[in-house]
Amino acid sequence: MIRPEEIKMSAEETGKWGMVMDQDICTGCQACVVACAMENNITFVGEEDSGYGRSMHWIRIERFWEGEYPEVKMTPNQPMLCQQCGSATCEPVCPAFATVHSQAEQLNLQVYNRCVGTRYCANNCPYQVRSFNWRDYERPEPLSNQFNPDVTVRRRGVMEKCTFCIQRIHKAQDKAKSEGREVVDGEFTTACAQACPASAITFGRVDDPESLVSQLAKKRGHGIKHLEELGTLPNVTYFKGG
Amino acid sequence: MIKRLFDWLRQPLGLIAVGITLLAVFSVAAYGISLTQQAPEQPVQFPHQTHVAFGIQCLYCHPGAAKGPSAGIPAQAKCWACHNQIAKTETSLLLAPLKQAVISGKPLEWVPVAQVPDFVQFNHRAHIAAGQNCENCHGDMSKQNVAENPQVFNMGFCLDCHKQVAGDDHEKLVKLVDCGTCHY
Amino acid sequence: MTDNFSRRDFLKLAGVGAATSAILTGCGPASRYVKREPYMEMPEYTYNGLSTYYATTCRECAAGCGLVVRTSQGRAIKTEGNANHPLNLGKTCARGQATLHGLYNPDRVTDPIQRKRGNASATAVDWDSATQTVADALKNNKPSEIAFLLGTTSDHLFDLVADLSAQTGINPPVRFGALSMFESRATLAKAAENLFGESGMPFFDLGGAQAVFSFGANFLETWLSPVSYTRGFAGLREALTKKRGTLVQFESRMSSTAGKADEWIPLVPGTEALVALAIGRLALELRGGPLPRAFSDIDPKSAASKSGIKLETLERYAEMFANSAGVLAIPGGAALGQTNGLAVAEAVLTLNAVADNFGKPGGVFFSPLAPNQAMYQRSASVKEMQDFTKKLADGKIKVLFVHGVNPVFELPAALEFKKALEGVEQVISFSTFPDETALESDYVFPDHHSLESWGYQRVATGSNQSALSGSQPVVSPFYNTRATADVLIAAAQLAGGKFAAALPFKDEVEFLQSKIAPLMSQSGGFFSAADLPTFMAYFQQYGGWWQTADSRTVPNTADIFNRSLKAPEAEFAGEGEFFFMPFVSPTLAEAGANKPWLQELPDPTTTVMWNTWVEINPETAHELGLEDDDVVKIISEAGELELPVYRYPAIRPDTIAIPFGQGHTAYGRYAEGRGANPTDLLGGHFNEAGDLAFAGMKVKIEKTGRKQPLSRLESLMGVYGVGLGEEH
Amino acid sequence: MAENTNIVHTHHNTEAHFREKHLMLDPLPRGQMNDMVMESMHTTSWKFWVVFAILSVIVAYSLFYSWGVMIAEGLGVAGVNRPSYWGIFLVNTVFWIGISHAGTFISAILRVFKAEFRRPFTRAAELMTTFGLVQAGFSVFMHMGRVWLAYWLMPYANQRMLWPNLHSPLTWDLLAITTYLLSSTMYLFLPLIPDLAMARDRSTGWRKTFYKTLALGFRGTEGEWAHLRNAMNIFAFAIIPVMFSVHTIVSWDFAAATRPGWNSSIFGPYFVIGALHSGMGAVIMVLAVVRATMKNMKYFIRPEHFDAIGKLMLIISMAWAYFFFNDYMVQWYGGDKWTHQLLHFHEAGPMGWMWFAMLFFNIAVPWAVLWNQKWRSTPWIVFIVGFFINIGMWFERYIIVPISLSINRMPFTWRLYEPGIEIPLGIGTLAFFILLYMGASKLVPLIPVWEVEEGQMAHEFKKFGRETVVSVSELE
Repeated sequence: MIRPEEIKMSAEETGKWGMVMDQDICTGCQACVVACAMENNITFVGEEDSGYGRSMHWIRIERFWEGEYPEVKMTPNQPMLCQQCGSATCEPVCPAFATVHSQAEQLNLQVYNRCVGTRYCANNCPYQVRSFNWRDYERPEPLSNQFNPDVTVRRRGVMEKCTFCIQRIHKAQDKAKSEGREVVDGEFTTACAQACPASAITFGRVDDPESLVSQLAKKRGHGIKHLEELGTLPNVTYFKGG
Repeated sequence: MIKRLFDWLRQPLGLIAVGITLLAVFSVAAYGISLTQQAPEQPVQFPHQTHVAFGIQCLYCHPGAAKGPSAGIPAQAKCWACHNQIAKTETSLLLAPLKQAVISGKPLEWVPVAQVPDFVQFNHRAHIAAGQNCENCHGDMSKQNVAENPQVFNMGFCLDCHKQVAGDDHEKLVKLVDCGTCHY
Repeated sequence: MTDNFSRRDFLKLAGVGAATSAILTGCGPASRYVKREPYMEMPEYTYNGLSTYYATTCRECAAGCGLVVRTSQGRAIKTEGNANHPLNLGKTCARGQATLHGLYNPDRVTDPIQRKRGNASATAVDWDSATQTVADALKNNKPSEIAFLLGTTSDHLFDLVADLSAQTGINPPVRFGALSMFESRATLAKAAENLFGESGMPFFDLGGAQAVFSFGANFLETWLSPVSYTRGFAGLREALTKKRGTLVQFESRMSSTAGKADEWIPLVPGTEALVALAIGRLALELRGGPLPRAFSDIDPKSAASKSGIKLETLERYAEMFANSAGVLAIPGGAALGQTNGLAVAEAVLTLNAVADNFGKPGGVFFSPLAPNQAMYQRSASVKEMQDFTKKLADGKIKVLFVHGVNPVFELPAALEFKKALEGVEQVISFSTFPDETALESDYVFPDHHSLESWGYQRVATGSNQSALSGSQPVVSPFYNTRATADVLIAAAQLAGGKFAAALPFKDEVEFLQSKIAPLMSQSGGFFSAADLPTFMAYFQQYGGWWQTADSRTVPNTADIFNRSLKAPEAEFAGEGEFFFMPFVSPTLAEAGANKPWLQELPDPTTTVMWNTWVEINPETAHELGLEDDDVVKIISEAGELELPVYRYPAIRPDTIAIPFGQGHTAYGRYAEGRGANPTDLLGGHFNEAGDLAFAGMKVKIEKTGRKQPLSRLESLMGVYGVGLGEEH
Repeated sequence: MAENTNIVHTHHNTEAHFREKHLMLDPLPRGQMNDMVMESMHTTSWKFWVVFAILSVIVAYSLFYSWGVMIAEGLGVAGVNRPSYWGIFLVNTVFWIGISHAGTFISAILRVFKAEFRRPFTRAAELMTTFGLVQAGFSVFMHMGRVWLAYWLMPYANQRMLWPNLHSPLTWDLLAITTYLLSSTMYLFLPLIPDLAMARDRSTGWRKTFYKTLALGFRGTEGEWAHLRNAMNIFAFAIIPVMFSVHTIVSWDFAAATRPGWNSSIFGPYFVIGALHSGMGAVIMVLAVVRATMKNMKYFIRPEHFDAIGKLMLIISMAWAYFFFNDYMVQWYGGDKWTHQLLHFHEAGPMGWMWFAMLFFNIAVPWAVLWNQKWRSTPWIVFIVGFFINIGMWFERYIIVPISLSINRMPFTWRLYEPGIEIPLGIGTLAFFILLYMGASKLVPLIPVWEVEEGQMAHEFKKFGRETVVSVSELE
């Protein structure tokens, strides 16, 4: 009989990069969503497609309703993005190894150029955070001048998702290496965390007990990891607060 | 009528004619496709050889290689700094486009030689810092006139070297063959 | 100094390279046709492939947040918050992030143009003749016949025009912005003046508070300075260092702010003053002692019944005011945008006196004035705009210059601004974008986009520190545009005489320096320098100048309890059974609709994208036989609109709400012909402070029988259970 | 030669009556039978060409042009979205693989069990397998976002250290379907050889060349027959596990995913039986059409065959109902809240009608009709039943794929699926299937004449006193 702790131990990942979401202070202002789109060259899809579940947001803010008027309440805003699972369900199902686990960074990679577009990963993602390039969405000149040269521009038929701003991770590591030091906690952060006016998103090393994410997680007590019961070992912790 | 045509085509001469026609169509198509794959000509037949022979270091003109992802093409001002002191600049046919560009203030349009696809995030700095020399990838410029790639920069080329460099160091190998190291 | 700028020539190059080929080919193989243009002269701090960062100021609203823009090879790639900036501390809102979609918008005005008013096609003119046109307009008209209508951003341009007007006698510049209309800034300022004897922008210290009672102030979305108030809200909730603070929101429709509140009180519109006074009286009664004059007239019981709030609830709140520290009451937004708005503002501000929080952590302050500001200035109230519009209509103005504002779109339909323009001989717009007002102008002399511009913005509120936020170009102008300040300076020189004397500058940068130079002698600054070039360099590098010390002031509340406070009934204009509640779309606001990524942003409360909707309580919708996406006609006394229904669970059954932000008839491909503009329903009714009673209307609803599906991010099935079938 | 003797009680049946009823007891001279088959191949009415032309246009537009549009524009022209990332493409893939199952089932299983009624229609069924798989291939390739890179799913040597992911059910699927396509094509071809040789000997012109090439020089010597029998036996036995595995693996595409409603251990057999259900329905439809439209076919395909297949269909329908109930029961009883939500959505959601229609078509219709021998022997009735079953089974796949995908563990993303270009594309595959079949009916003998002849040789009447009995000889 294997006990759950053992499963966790035997799963190869303890996580490296992680995020803490403070739902109590998330105001749902959508700054993270645009910041992410601008940083990662995410395309907009227009009214019809966005209303048909084809919007490409890598991060979305979920809110539900509780109760009936006048006792109605908005549930705490829940920013939902790729949870960078330690044992991701998207990874094994890709026939082309286009979504693979990065051994070096402990992230779920999406290798755009290897993707053939079977969309199995998206079906199998319990968080439904993958977006597919349904078309070559037009970004007329000169809008394309804004593209971030560090991030590949995707075309039709390719799956994409939140990368935890891996380009920023690489850049910070490269910089640190060129200066002969380690990356310092807080030296860089993801686009969403950087923009968040309420500082509801914190990003950092979860394997470093001294980092801000680890400290926050410790201080706030038990956070929720969504759908943890599936054994996905997500690396994003949510605090409902209140 | 058509039957006669078919009959004619069936005889050896006809078969040869058909063959030649097919070959011609195929060649034209192949040539057309190959045209799309050919790089345009460089605006200046830049002699790397000569510059290297003068003892100019690669990093003098391409300093970005040591600092960041892109090695860069030197600004025209950099070319001109030396060339306006060289008498030959006035007369050389080869250098006319440079002179023209400097006078008109229009940049020369160089054609990139060493290219990786845009889904590859390549960083020169890391490679130079790891002790790689320019010629390991770009070939010996002291023997080249107009730069040409000594090899195709495909994933096999990258990986071969990465694996070799990593050797038995598992941690290094993990980093160097990780998809996310180059593709994001 | 503009020479200086062109000498940087960081933009001479087309930053082609791998990035552009990435754009062209996407994930496909790299094209073999890529060409690379080198810099003519490499700026010394630039390396290919490495980014350069420039500090500047966001102009998407008037708050004045500091930005740091990442540029790569002459292209602006990403806006980030300026971490040093005292207002936003490195953070940005969605609109600030999307400012690049304005810069690289495919529908900018690319050249100075001349057009027949209302005609989309136009002929390009060159800048020399454009400058001549402006010079002629200045020279050939009487000063009293020249007017400037400016927006709420670009304080330096306002200063320039104000100087020009002061010295030449042309009409003082009028400033307006739809946001300030929906914020009811004039009312807030007037109330402060009435109560404290001093005009100014109150500062509400959310972060230090333990309990916040907000009467209509939607400070998490658009009110005054959303980024800094969001930070304040996070401080209120910060449970690590102190007890988690509570937020109570009084408003008829649940905004994002109300959604985050612990208690949302959908009170009867117009009864905010009653409620505030009732809470105050109950609190004072709990404390004992004599009842001051301000609270002597109010009857809590009748206030409770009129507002539809239980008396026990009011008593509970009163207890918080009476017994705990750090209780804060904020008036704002729709609560003030009613005929009794001034009374509401005064009542709520006075409630803070009950909590005795003035000048204390979690209390009310006056926002510090910006370093180069002598007194508090506010933009025009709609009443003042009505007077201005009347002047235009009566032909008293021969030349109208418009910059930074889009009055045809933003002003209430009842003011008939577009019609008033017919009374003006010459309308010259400096708009960067082909907006509705530019369409109704004779000339459009496009200004640079804010990221291509010099300037400064005074931080009006939201920061403890007195701050002047600086702008500098982060990229060279993409099109044949010219800074309006430069155009005016050049035109003034051409016009000669007093005009030339009023603006004796070489260019915009010299003017800026003249305005910034006095700061060098001020102490307590974030940096100082002995000479102007060094000071300017720092100013550009850090994105402005601010004092390090807390320079908020404490309002004089000596007399506050001795005023007689009334709570007049709010009047509602028009016939109809529904209160009308227009609110500003937090993602689009007045000028965001042309940015495609803002269009694609789900509205924080409804998750609707790319469109306008009307929010109706599901019960009401059921009674009216309305479903989601049914198009209804909303009829007010001033006009009518057709909109699809959004059954919004958190709105009073007798209220409907429409977001402001869409409904453009011009303004580029992403904005044009999309949604509807609620200002088309707004009449011309004002409160005592001259602010528009935008929430003081009643409207009718008619079915049209048509359907128009709204694009929502949320799932109707998953969130509302629509179409999931009967429950087990 | 061992002898099986079946005693048939002949109260009022005469020998003539037997002959009329049973093909095996109604032998014709070999030459005549061969000629009849050749004639059925050669006799082509103008109606055939009209239908052929219409179908060709449909295929050209609906399949190839539409697909071209989709490749150029992206999958946005289809109805797939978040969360229904898979749509009718996968429905059609499973459907066509299902159709292809009956061919093998009828041919191989009945051959192994020596069921005599199989003889005239094994070929017709096997052709369905191959052509059905072709459509399945089309459907699955259409589904891919970047179909021009489909070869990446094949293991081939490269210097990038990259192989297909053997952990992915899609890779298993690809391998299984490829294996099945190859083996079923071989299994179609082997029994075809003697008939091709027969056709070769009776043809002229290009047809002669065609058959000559394909017949591989078969002359009918004792040795050739022995080898052929051996090969056919091996294939008949080997292809049965392949067939079962293929649809089981197809089911794993769903069952191996961590989705409510999909993650079910009974999906393997449930899919296999579902495949047989629709496949049998398709076989009976094809037989009814072939019998009605092609010359001389009323001799070869008789009500007894519809009767026999009808019985099989009834049994399979019952088996399907059993598996359906089993799957439903376990999920309903033991499932989590998401599974419950999904099951509820199946029945009461906006597409609930489809769920009930599926049960009606798959269970109620066959059970109500096929118990009656007279009805199940009537070609047009069983044609309709087969048609209904195919609709029902298509619905079943539609419920499993896009409808089940609408519900997941993130209610914020639930959304319905509305097909777009999938509809013309789906019609295109259907038209292409029919087109291929029509083409084949003119090129290869639809009736395996040698098998019929072999069967007829084995059957004979015997008299036990006044009783007429039929005896069947064991041929091998």
